[in-house]
Amino acid sequence: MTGGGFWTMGGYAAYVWPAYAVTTLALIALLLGALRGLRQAERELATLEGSRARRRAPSASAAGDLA
Amino acid sequence: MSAFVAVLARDLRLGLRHGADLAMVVIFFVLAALLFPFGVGPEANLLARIAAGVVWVTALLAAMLSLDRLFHADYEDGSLDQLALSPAPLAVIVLAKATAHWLTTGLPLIAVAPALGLMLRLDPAGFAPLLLAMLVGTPCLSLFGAIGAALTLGARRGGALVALVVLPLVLPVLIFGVGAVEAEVTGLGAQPHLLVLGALLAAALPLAPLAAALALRQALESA
Amino acid sequence: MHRFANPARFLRIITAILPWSAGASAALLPLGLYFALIGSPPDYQQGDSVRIMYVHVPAAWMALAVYSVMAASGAVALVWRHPVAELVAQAAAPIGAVFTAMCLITGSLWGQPMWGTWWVWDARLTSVLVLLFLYLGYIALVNAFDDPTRGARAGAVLALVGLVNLPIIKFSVDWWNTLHQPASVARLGGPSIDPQMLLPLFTMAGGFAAFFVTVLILRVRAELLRRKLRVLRLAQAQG
Amino acid sequence: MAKTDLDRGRHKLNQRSDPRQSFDSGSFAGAGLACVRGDRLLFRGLGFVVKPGDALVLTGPNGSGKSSLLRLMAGLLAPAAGHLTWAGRPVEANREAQRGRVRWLGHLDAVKPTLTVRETLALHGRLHGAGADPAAALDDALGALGIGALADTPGRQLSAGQRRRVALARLLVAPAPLWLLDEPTVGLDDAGFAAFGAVAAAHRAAGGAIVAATHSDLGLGDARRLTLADFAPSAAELEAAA
Repeated sequence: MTGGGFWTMGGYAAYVWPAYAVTTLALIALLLGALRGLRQAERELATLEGSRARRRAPSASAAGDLA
Repeated sequence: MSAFVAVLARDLRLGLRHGADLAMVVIFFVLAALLFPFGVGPEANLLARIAAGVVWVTALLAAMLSLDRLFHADYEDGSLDQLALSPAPLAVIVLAKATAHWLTTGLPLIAVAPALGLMLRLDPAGFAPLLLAMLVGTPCLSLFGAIGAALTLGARRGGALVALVVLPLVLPVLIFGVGAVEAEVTGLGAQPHLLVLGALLAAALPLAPLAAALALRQALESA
Repeated sequence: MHRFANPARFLRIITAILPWSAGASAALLPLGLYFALIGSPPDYQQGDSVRIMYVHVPAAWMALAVYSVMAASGAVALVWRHPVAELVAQAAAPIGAVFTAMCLITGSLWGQPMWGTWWVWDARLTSVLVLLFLYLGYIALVNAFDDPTRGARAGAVLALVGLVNLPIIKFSVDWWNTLHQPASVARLGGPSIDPQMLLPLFTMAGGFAAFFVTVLILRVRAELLRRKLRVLRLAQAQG
Repeated sequence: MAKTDLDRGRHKLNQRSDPRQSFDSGSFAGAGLACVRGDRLLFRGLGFVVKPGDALVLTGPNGSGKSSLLRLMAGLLAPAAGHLTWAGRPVEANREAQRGRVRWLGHLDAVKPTLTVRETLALHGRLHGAGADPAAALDDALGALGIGALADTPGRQLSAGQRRRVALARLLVAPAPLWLLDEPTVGLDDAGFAAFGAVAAAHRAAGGAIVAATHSDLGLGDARRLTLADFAPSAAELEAAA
């Protein structure tokens, strides 16, 4: 650390902190975006498979036939 | 070889019968270039400095504008199926179509470029290298354009997409095309730039048709 | 998932990698931040502004590395017609674009105190800018088709063409830059990298790479699920 | 007028289908073929054999993959599984030779508005290397389809049925043993339908083969049928594939 210490970044605070903020925000956005896409796909798949299971349940013989 | 000639002749004939389309590309080229004096002011020194760049950039945009035609009509009316099923390699047919594209758009652009150079007060020493560079550089635009046009066949937003895909790839043509003129005007000689453009063309001539043929096969697979 | 390629094995592999890559990013990124912001000394010329380098340079490395991953997957997809490879390229592109934009923004934030201007047509910044447009063109192309498999396959060709062209673009931008070098700008970089700077640089680069792998795996898994969803919906519609 | 054209064409065709002109071709076969469009499995386990002189008619409801199977046979589409053979040899071994053996009639006519009928067909002849006398072959083809009078008419002035006849004439300009036809008679009037029947019969008599996708009767007489619905995957299979 020179001069002004950690938060002032030796007078370059106005550049260093935004650079790190942009980086951090971009990484977080990437991670959250990926997680949200995954969750959404998992949820839709679960709904679809749930509805299929309900449709199949009454006709067990047909399901056995297909399996 | 005969397939190359046959497709070239047919595309030239088609191009000439749609003469209005060709004229439109040239008019766009002239109009876009002549907007610059209105944008930056008619001061002779300033115009002379940017003349080569303006001619090249607007030529690039005009070429992008005309790429839509390259495969799209043939794709829509089933002709592309017939061409792809001819015994000749698809890359040869792509090369023929790119050649026809250059003859019907690149060449007219080169023909009017000197007039634009005059109006933009291009240094007299710059005319020869500008024309030479365009002669070698615009075929590269047609070849790279063929890849872009083939890739975007059947896409939802064709026109702007081709430009977005192709323009970054043809940046070197622009740089060396303008560089040739600047180097000649400043007394350094245009030759190195022209040689690089020639090398680009030599590499694109065999490779671009192969890539475009690959893209065309994909487009036909999902037709 | 069709074309009779079974993604199950691929899915097993990436699921096994995921905890390691996630763990590595969770360890390396904070460590890199510590080294970059606290654990390393300021540069004798640039002062504390040199700390921007520790995110700027690894982001530039990632911008190139991700594009290479994309092009390699594109090549695999074209040669072996393996749909999972297309999918990897497709999932990597937005991550690469973010790293590229990150590199440009941090570069601009570094340029202002160093060069006195937010943007310089410096050879490196300019080629990264072109790279960003290559990414954007790829993403636009992949998403421009109603049939997602067509988009992915077109993307594979474009990534490959872009990779072949990348050295030519770099070379031409360098040449252009030497012709147009603005005299007033002080040059950065060069051989003056202190060994003390390498530690934060490499830790951060490692963290970025691990983070890329983690997000890539998550995105690929989501895309695989989406394809499965489409197939199941079609199966339902037909059955 | 059309009638005399038709007769003249038939006469010429008969002349041309002497043994010298006949195709000494092997049979075209496919085995274990599967086709995927987008994310959708259209058919699997499909096999067929087409011998010289055969006609195979593909039937099935919309979306069952008739056109896709034709595109697959033509080589415009790669099969997801299975393989195609010509005279026992896989077609991938020599794609260019295979393209030379196939004539394609898609559901689009590939007729340019600004090119005349003659120009359109001449290009096709040159691409496929039409025989010793391309001009005569072209006139024969036009005559056979009853459009001799339209030779110098630009495509934009043609009716839908006339354009279809031009597309059919393409099959004759440069002879090849295998015709792949997608709904060949759509838009044809009675005379056109009869002309198609005549050229198809002549083609088969010369040892050529025809595969056609259709919803209507093509008048191909003893044609065999391939019902694509038989090869459609069950819902359970589709789900298993996911």
